Amino acid sequence: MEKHWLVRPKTIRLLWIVMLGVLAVTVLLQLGIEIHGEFHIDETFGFGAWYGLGTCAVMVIGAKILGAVIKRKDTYYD
Amino acid sequence: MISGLPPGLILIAGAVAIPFVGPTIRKGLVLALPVLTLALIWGTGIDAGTVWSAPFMGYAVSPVRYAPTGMLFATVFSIMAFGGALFALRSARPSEMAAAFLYAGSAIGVVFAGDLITLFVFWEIMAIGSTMVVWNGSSDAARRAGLRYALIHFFGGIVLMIGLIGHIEATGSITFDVMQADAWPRWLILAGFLINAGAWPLSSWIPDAYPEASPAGMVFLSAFTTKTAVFVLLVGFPGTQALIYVGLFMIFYGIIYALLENDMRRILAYSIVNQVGFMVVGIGIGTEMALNGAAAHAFAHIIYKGLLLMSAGSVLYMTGKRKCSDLGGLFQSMPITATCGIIGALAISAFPLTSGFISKSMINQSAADQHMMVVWLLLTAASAGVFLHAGIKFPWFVFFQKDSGLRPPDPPWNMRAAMIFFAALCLLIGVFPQPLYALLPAPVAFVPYTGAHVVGQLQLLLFSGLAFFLLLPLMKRTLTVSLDVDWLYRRAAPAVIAWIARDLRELSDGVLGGTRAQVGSIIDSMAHYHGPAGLLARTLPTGRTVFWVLVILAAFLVFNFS
Amino acid sequence: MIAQFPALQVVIPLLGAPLCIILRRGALPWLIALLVSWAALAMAATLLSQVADGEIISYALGGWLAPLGIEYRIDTLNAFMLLLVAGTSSAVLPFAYKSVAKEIPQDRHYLFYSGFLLMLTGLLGMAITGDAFNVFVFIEISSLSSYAMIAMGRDRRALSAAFTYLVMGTVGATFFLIGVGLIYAVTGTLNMADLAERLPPLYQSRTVLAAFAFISVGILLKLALFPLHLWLPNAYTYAPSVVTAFLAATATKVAIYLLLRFGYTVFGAEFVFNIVPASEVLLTLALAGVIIASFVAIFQSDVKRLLAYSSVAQIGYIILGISYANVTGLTASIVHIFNHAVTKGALFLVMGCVAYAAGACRLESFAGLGKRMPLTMAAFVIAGLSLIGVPLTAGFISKWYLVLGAMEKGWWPVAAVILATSLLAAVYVWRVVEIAYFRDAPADAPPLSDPPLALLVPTWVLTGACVYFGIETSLSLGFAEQAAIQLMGGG
Amino acid sequence: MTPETLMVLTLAVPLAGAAVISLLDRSPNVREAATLLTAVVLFALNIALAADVLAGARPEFILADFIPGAPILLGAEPLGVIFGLVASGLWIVTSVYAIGYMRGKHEAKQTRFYTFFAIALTSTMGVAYSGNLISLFIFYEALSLSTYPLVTHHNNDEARKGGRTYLGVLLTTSIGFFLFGVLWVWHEAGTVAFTPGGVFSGQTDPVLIAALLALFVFGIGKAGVMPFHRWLPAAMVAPTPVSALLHAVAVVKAGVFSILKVTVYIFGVDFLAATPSTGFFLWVAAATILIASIIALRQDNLKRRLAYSTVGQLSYIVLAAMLANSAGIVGGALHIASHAFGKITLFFCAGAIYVAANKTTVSQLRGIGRSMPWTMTAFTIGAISIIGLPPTGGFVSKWYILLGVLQAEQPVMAGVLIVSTLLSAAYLLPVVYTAFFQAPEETGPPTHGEAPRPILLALGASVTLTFLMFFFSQPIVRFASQIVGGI
Repeated sequence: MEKHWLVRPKTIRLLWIVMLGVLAVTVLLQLGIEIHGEFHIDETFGFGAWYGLGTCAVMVIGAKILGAVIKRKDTYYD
Repeated sequence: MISGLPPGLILIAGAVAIPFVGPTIRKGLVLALPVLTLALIWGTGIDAGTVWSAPFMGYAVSPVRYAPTGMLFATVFSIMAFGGALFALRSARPSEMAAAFLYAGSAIGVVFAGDLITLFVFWEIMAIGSTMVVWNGSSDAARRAGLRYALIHFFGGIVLMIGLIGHIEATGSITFDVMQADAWPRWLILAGFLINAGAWPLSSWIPDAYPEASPAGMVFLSAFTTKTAVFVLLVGFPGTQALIYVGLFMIFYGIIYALLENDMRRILAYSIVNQVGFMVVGIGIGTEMALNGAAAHAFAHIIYKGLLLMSAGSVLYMTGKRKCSDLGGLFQSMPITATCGIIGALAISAFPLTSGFISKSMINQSAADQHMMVVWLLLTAASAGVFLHAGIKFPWFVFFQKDSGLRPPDPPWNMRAAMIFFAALCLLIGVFPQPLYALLPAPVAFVPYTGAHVVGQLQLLLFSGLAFFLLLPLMKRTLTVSLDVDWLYRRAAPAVIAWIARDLRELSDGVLGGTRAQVGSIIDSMAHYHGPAGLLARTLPTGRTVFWVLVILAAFLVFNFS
Repeated sequence: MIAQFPALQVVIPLLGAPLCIILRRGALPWLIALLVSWAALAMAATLLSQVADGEIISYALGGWLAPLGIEYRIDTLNAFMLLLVAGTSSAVLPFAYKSVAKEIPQDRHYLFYSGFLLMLTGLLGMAITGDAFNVFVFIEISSLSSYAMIAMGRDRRALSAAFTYLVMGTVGATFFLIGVGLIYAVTGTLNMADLAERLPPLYQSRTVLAAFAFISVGILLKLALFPLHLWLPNAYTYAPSVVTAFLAATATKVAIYLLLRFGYTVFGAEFVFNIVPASEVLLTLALAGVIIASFVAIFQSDVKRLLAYSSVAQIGYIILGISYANVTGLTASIVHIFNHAVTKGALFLVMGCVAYAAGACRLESFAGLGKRMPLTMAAFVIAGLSLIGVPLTAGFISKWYLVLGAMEKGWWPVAAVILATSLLAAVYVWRVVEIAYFRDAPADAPPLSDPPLALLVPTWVLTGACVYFGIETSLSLGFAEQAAIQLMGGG
Repeated sequence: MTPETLMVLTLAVPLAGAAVISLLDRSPNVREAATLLTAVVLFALNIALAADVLAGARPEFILADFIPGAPILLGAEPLGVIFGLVASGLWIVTSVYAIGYMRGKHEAKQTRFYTFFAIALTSTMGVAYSGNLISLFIFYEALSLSTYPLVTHHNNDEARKGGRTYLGVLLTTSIGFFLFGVLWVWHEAGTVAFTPGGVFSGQTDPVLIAALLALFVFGIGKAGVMPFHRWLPAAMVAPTPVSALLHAVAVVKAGVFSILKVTVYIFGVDFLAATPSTGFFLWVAAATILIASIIALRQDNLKRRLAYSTVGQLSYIVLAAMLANSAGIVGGALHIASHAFGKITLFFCAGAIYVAANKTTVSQLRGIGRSMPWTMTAFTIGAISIIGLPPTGGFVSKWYILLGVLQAEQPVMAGVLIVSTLLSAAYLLPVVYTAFFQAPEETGPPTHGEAPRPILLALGASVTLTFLMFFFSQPIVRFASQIVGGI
């Protein structure tokens, strides 16, 4: 049986490409639209992009570290 | 006459009636009553103010007060009751439906309460109703989680009660109005409110109990308790700075724990904490815009979280599975569920054109307006984190990820209808925010759709998405739970009580004069001397008796002559 | 006529005794005894009403005036005791008819009633006379007759019990006589009122001190204060039911009266409590008696014996009140003399009923009696509650004043002991109640039912009195208080 | 009728009722009708008396002048009226219930049962309308004794043991301590009259007052203050109507009522407030609350669980009394009523389950809510009241007790009430859950149905009272406030 078109590797490759394109566009749009921030940091170029990427990485890694301490088997309380 | 009725009573009366009517009437009833409630909220022509008051327990209570914030919350609660009832129409047992209506009705009772006592009364009934909803999960886990849930809420309730008594005693007034957290009664009130809001450290009841409810049950649960807490904080403690920190903690707590979680509905439960955190921060900031934002976010949140849980509930209902590690690839056979779930996910992530975008932005913007840079940066990071833990994680692991081999169809019509209804609401509010803005307590001057805002938000969210997929290997699902404060009452407290109870038995035996053996030996020794053959009861020979008489006489004489 | 009542009070029973022997046929002796007793009761009541306002009747026996002749002197206490003795015998005698018929061979009935009347004579005489030597005479009359009465018990051990009592009683009476002789030697009078006047100057005299010692020990032996009680349990246990009831209610009580009379009137409170450490001695012995006898009672397996030990304990209470040497304590003692007589009388009549129906009073023979003899056991429960001192019963009134007196004295531990030993009473009473109501009779037990009305009615009269005197106290408490005040010299 | 007549009739009517009932062994229907009639008349008398007392009447009547200066005296005031109303009102309900229960269980000796029930109610009325301390003591003892035949109704070995503990503890405490206290008060103050403001004005020896307090708090063993609580679980051998009316209402409430009465009319609230030793008794009450609740948590036998719950709840009232302020007294008085309504419902349910399904332990109750929905719904409402949640009477009384705690500035006691609330939820809610949300063990058609009608009727009445006490809290609170001269 043939796989759903969405899960075919070919589609996924395509999706990655489209996604990277969209990412590029959103950053580049800032060239045309000026962002007036309240603080200086939020007016830096591509602030949303790098800040989002960075903080997400920190959160995921932080969670991973915390998880090493607080994770228990899911039958722990039974 | 009817206009003085507390609107919550309609649903509560429904709750009482539901067990006694046949299935057809019941279905009609549960769909009609929320609509009737809406009519009572908006159709009486009362704009603002207390409608009537009555003597109660030595005070004059006023159970019905029309005020913009309350009407906003009551409105969304009614919508939620309708959507939830529609979703639950075929699956819920009468007892569950009754509990849910009791729950929803008392939540509306809280937001219409004109005084602290009425508020508290409905507050506690809400706890009872919601506990019953959890218990209708009907598993052993639901029983225990429900009991823990009840205990936490009764704890919060009595803390609140003590605070209220202290407050009423100090001020002599039972009016529910803005308070300053400046003395212990108000601190206790605040603590009581925050416990229901799911603030840390007593937050784990949300992920503990909610996911044990039935698929439909959790849809109800997600809406009322935490949001009534938001309502009372909004009215009672706007601008209380501590709430900013409490809120921020909730936000990141929700994100981190959701990231570690495997159970799809527990992920969404943690995300409730996270979302309520945003509202609490807004209340803490306390400007008109922030408060508007908090109220609007509560409104939007109820809809999209309901939607997400309907989606997750549909999956659970159709597959019986709730762990991400067991799910995946369901988009193929459950397209409507998946689509609606994704819309909900986008809304919670505050994607442009969804309801979350227009509400959460207000909170963020008000932080910026107040030049709270750290708060703003954290909120922004949190927005990214929301997309990470709920916006992508939930749909990805449930509907895509890997092929679990499950091919369940979409759920029955009423569930689909409920999801579509809520998905439409998410989008409608996102595209036409004006009606919602009109409901807000203060006039709104905020324009969400500016180019800069849209572009900034898109950057943030899309790159979060990138981070998600890049870091996917780090987020492999494991069959685990995460320890939380609830360890204290799930593991430590029972052990302590068992220990005390064991020692108590010994203690109480001891109090009664020792163990049975000790009592027995005392009685034996008594019997030795006093028993029929004992020294003190024996029949002595006459001579010996006379001897004793003489001893006494001699003693008497010696006494007398000395 | 009424003026001669003091003499008739004693003379009529005394004459009744030989009459019983003469008219020994059938029920006649019983009828004589009953009529005599009722007449004595009527006279006692009349006398009591005469002294009710605090007046004192002096009656010279045979016309010889005191101090030469024998004087009968009647104040509130005397009259109260007369009423108690005559009242008890009047309540007990109706019971005797059937009970004696069952317990004593027909051919000895006339002896029984004759002895009974002698006993009555002795006790009434002890209570009424104002002459110290005359007291001795009456002691002997009552003692000798009671030895004989006890010996009539069905059990062979009744003989040895009577013998022990005889020996002890004789020792006591002898001691008493020695004491009386000693004070006669120093004062030259036997009239109590005169003694009371002549003794105070002689308080430091060794003779008086010795006399006091002999008299007290003699009386204490008669009233069975611990540890001089050793004759009592067997005597009470093996005597015929009627005798036990009568003796328990009156004999020791009259002895206590003597203690009061000699202590307060003859020697004087000043001597007894200030010169001689009587208070301390009595307190110690009374407390020991109350505690030990109560415990002993708990472990008894014969209910009659159990009640006998309970009597020892109750005598301890009475002596305890005397040892306080204050009006409250004295009131408590006197009212307890009365209340305990009523209570114990009722209980021993219940024993009589049980003995009549079941033949024995052992604990195990009570099994199932709650169902089989409901009226009898109900009487036991009520009288038992009075023994414990539960409110609305006579026992409560005594306990109330007893504790109050201890508190006035500042003797808190004593107050605590009184209340605590009430609980011991609860234990021994309830042991019987539990067996009667919760243990089923053995399957082979013969069928039993409540005894005939002739037994039940007297039992219930006394039982009713337990309750009546717990609620309506003007008689018991009123006279007791008045007597106490008189004794303390306040009126 | 004058208030005095009414007051005397409250004792005379049940006593006469007892006499009549005892003669009706042959015709059970007439006998039960007599019980019901007596109960209804008694309640009506209490209501009439309550109206007079509310209007300010304070009738007194001397029954017997048995100890000069300390007569057996009847007297009515608001606290007594509340107790009288609660006990007599619930007697009607319990009588209805008892008809269903005793017949459903085919109990033996029903005539004796109803007779002693009426006598117990006479004693209860005597406690409620005692005009002085000695009368209170007398009727208190009468209540102990008249309930003994009810506790030991089954006449077997178990009943004997239970009865022994019952009477043993109650007599020991009452004669050993309570009577001692009464005598001491008489000795010290020269009066045993109930006096607003207390009888100790001018008495300043704190040791004396502490000792007296100890004698009353521990001596009134019916209040179940630890370590003198064992009689209450022991009394559970009795038939359930007895447990319900006597050991949730009349007997135990006679205990806490006495403590309240002594607090208000012997010590005096203000006087006690200045007495440091009340702190100690707060701790004793607190310890009782917590320990009893923890023990209740671990009882599988439903009636025992309820009994220990009662022990804990009684100490709420003891605690409230020891707060020595008006809100505490009002709270305590209200709790007498609210706990009575709640707990009697729970006991009724336990009995209903026993009659209909012959089940006694919590673990046997799986899924019983399906066959006995009415009973278990009533249980749920009763439980809510005991926990102290709206909309039930338990909330109203807890509110005032907490108010008293706050006025007395006793934060630790507030903490105790918090923990106790949680514990009471923890031992009651599992019953609700087990009944409604666990599947029955046995499959197949249900072997039993609902409880008999009279039982359901009684349940409906007691549940209604629980709600009424909430919704009509205003007049009740006002009446209770009269005890302390209004608040």
